[in-house]
Amino acid sequence: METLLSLTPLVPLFPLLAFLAIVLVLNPNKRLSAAVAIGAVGLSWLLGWAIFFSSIGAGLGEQPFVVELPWMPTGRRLFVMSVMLDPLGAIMLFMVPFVALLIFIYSVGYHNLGQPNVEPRFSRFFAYISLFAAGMLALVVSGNMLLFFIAWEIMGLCSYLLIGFWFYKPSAANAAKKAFLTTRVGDVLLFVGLVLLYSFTGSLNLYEVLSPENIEFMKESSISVAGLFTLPALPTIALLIFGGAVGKSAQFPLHVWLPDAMEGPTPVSAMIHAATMVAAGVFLVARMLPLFEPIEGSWWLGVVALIGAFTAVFAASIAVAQNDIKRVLAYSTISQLGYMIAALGIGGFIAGVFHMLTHAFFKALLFLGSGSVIHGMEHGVHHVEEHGHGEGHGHVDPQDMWNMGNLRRHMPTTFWTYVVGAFALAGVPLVTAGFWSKDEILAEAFEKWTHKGVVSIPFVVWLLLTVGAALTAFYMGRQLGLVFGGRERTEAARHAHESPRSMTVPLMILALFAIGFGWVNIPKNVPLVGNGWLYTFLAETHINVLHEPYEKVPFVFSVAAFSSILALGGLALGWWLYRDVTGDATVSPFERDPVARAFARIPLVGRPLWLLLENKYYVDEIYGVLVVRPVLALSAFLNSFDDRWIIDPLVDGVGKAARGLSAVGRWIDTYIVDGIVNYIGYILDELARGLRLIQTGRLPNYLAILVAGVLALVGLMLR
Amino acid sequence: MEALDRIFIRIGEAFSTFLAQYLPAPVVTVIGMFLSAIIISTFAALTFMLLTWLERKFVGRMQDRIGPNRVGPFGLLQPIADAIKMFTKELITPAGAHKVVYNLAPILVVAPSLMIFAVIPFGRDMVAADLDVGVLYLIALSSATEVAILMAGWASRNKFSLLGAMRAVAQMLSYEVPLVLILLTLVLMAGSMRLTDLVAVQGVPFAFLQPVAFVIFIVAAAAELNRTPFDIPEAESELVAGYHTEYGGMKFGLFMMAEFIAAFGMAALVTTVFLGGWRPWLIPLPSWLWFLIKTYLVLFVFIWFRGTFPRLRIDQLQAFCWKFLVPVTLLNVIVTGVVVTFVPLVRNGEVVVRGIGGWATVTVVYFAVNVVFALVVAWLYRRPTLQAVQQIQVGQPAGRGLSREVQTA
Amino acid sequence: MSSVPLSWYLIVAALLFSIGAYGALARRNAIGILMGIELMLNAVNINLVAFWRYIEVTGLAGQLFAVIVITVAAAEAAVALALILAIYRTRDTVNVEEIDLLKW
Amino acid sequence: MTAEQVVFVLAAVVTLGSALGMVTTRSVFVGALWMIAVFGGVAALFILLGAGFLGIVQILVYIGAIAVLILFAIMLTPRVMGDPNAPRYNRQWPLVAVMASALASLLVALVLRTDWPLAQEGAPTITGFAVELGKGFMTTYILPFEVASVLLLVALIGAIVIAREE
Repeated sequence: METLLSLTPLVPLFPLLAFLAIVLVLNPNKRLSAAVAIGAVGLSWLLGWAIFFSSIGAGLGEQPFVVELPWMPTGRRLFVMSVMLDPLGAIMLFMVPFVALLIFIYSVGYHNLGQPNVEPRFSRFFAYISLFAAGMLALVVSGNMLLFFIAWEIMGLCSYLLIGFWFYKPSAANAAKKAFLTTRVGDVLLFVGLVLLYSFTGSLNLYEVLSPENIEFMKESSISVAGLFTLPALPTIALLIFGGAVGKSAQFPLHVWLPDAMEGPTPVSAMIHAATMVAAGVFLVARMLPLFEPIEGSWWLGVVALIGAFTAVFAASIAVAQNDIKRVLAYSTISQLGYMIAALGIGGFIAGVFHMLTHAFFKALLFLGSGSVIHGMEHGVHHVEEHGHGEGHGHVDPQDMWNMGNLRRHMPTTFWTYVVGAFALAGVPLVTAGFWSKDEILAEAFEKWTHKGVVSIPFVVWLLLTVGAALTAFYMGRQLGLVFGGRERTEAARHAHESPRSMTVPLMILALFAIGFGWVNIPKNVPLVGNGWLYTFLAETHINVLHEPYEKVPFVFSVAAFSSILALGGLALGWWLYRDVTGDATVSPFERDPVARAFARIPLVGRPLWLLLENKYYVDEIYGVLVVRPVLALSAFLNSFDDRWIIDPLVDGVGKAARGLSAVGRWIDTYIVDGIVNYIGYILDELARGLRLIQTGRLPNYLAILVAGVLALVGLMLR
Repeated sequence: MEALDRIFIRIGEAFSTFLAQYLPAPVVTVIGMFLSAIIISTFAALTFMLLTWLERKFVGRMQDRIGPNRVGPFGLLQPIADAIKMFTKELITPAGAHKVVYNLAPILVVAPSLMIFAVIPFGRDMVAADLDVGVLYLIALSSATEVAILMAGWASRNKFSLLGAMRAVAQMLSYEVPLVLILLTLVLMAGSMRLTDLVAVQGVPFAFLQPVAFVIFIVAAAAELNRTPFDIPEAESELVAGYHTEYGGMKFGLFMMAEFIAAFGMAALVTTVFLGGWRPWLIPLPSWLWFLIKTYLVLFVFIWFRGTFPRLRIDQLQAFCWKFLVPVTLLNVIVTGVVVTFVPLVRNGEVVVRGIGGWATVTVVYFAVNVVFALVVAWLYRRPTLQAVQQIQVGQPAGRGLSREVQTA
Repeated sequence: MSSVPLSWYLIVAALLFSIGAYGALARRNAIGILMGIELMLNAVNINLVAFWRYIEVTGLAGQLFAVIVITVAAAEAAVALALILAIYRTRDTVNVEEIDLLKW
Repeated sequence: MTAEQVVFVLAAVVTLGSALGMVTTRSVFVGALWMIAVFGGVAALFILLGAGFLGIVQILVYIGAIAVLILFAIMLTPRVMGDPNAPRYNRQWPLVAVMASALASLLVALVLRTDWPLAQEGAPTITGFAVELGKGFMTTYILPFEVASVLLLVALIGAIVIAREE
């Protein structure tokens, strides 16, 4: 068993090798690169599950399995890199590779390998997603925050590459840049947090950093910011790290990039922007549990919870007014992430993690479903353009829900799997996984709220989350109605047809998990099926890290009932309102959309209110005004300032000085150096001419000189 | 016999003791020196006169004629007649000649010849100046005569005399080398350059120990003296009378005297070095008598040469010396050096060889080595000598044949 | 000790040396110069032997050095004369002033 | 004035006189003869100094070999010598004369001024020195002896090669 665990560092390695293989060697051969990518992820999936199942009994909670690697000498201490596996990591190892594998298989069909219009950059796509898989898995198994941060960055890079996969589309390119920059803001905050953490604790290994002594030490100590003012250490570090999570999991201030990230191919959105990457933020907060420990003084937990709750409601409200099928799902993801963050904020650590896992499954299902819908719609659009018997008024957007309708007849499997996903998301009671996980969070909030009283944060969180739940159910119902209900509103919809088996099979498997996975953690006090296995499994990390048992929240029948009523009501309302609505994409929303009509009826403020929702509260525009324009102006100014006042004059000046110096050098060289050399030559020449006279050729002269020499010598001796 | 042997010594001593009564010691020694010098020079003059006679008598007899017999019994007074003729002749100096050098030359030629006798041990304890470098002194004197000859040749301002002088000096210079080398071998064996030591060492005359060296020495001595086989300078047919053509009267006489005294000196050297000097051979005659007998024997050989050998050409002469004598004598030095180290005659001053047996073995060893050496040399030079002989018959200069052959050999 | 003091010998040698030097320098005939040089070498020999005789009789160095000087003089004379003859043969003159090709 | 001093003065006069004679004679041949006289005088000085062996070597080598060689050389180069009235000195002889005499006076002054470390032992033994010299050559001074022999060989070969008529 020990040896199996020791293989954890290998898990991220296979996709990485696949990435390298594809990039370096297999690029031209599309089929082979796909096979290699899928094989690699399959391997890590098998290894992941093997590790997960073997870790169940291993009691990793108290003593997480650690593989250390002395990596880099830093000053006196040696920086140790490590790989850690604890129950949280193990459960993630169960979910992440499995979802990745399904999405890999799905994307083979999505990019229609083997059909006429196969994606030209097919193998590159697989290389990117393999790299992403490697990054995510590395993040999961990393024990050292630096390795965590490296994996974090790799995922950021992959999201940029994959969003901008169709880089020839300007919108895709801009979306990729936007995604990268906004997440980058979050990353900077995270990085500062880590640096501070390192400075305080001297190491970045989780099992060392988060020890109680360090927490106590951080609690007392404070950070002086450039000598101006001091900040309490623990809160600043926690909030900075939470900032990274906000950036990556697209919470309220930094959520703008996720909807635009929909420009990328659907499998990408499914994997990155639904299941794995966005979950990383939540995973980070879960990992740094001691920082977010719900002890009495921790006010910053409230901040976390509020942000999470507010994002949930905020995103849900926008999702209601969206027309693009993928954007609805994007905003729903943001709101669900808000749920998780809120759960963690109010101390519901296991509830948050549970919701993250279940959400990964059904959100991946929904995205893949929407992908197959869009795929079908594209066939329909091509069909219409080639045979030319449609109305022919402009290009029909395959992603706009208003162009669809009655697709349940054309795509039955997609329809049914999509329904399962929608029900799980909405939280249809008892059956779906979504119900159990969302209910947990609501129960947590409710239970905390009942303790602390109405005016407390949990109450606000609970209230927002329940409103959010209602809105979620409504927009899912709306989506079902628009896409699958009623009659085909456009010719293209009439010609849409089912996706190939390679796409539908993963949908079915995910559907199974969307339902089945919930049962894993039915609370104990539910009769006959209650087991709470996940509680026991994850509670060990809680004990090990916080060193006090995690009080299990019992199943509250009233809360569950109330939330299920809301879910079913919302779904029914949405389906009923949008089932037989008419008017395709070209009609203005106020004619075609019943809710829009309802808003319009509200005097004066109604119409702008709907437009506000539809345009995402104009957040992008606000940022554009507040952030982008000033920065551009500043750079323009600096550029001109540099050119005219500092750089050019400086450079020119140096140039002139150099030329002047060289002129002086030349003068010295010609007159002094050459002069001296020539003069010496001249002297030697004259000397030689003089000396030549001695060589008369006559022997007597030489002898005379000889004797003269002797004479001189003798004279010398005499003196 | 002893009395007779030491007769001259006793006379000398008596005379000096007589003088000692009247004059202080140093003066006596000086006078003693002068006296011995005078005695030796008169003895030399006498031998000169005897030799001229002997030579003309013997050569005559060899050429089947009687030789001088008119003046006195058997022509014995002939030398005196010549002497008178010499003195009465007018002393003339050629116009072009360099007066000083011309007149100085004859004196300088005679002086060295006379000085030779200072070193030669005539008999037991009868030696004028027993120099430890006796042999070297002799060689030095022989080289001194060359200068005088050059002076004579040059001063007489006569092409023939100049050429004659140069040839004579060239010849003497060349043959001096083998002479010195042979004397070196003998000094090697005797371990000292003092002539008395050489005589003392010769239990067996070196002639028997070094036969090859003895023969070569005699030939080289003949060349050194410009006598017969090598008497090109006075070659009447070519150079009239060589370097002393311009000289007449007593100057010419001096030249003749120098020549004969040098001959006698060389003979004396041969006897002291090769024939055991004054050491008696079996018959116990007085030491100085044995010395004279041996010297005159050697002189007879020289005269014999004059009587029988034809004259050599200058290039044959030089070739013979440089290509045959010098290499052979050099090898002889080396061979003797080796033999002396193994069979030493003298170890730091004392004669090592004891009794008849000792000397017998020594003689046998040296003689054997020498003979083998001679055979080897003969074998080495067989082809060049054959060629040289043919050339001589054909009339080409011997030198060229020999040189090419030696190079290729 | 011999009655003749050392300095006399040295004086004679010095004079001989100077005369030799003059002979070497003044003569026009190459052989004349050579003879001058021989004279100077002889003067050196006198000094050497004088030093041997008056300063270090027991040692050998003085006389031995003189012998070496003599041999060197002989070798030098031989080579010099060979050169002079060769020059004479090619340029028909022994007059030093005419043998002056080695000049600027 | 002891006998020895008399002889010394005699020899010195002979040497210096003939040296002057050598320098002043018009014809080189006579100069050569004067040189021989100088060699004789020097030999006498050697013998006076007790170096008998060296004196004889001096005679043998200088007079016997070098002087003869010089005489030969002079005779082999007759043409220049021919005209006795050719000026025997080059142009610079007055300057050189001054220099030579200056040299002489300086050397003599030097000789008189330095006090030579005279040895105190008795007169050297004239006889037997050749043996020590020979031993010396063969033992302690073997190197100079070998070098001198090599020098002679080289000089011999060199002279022959240079002077050989093709």
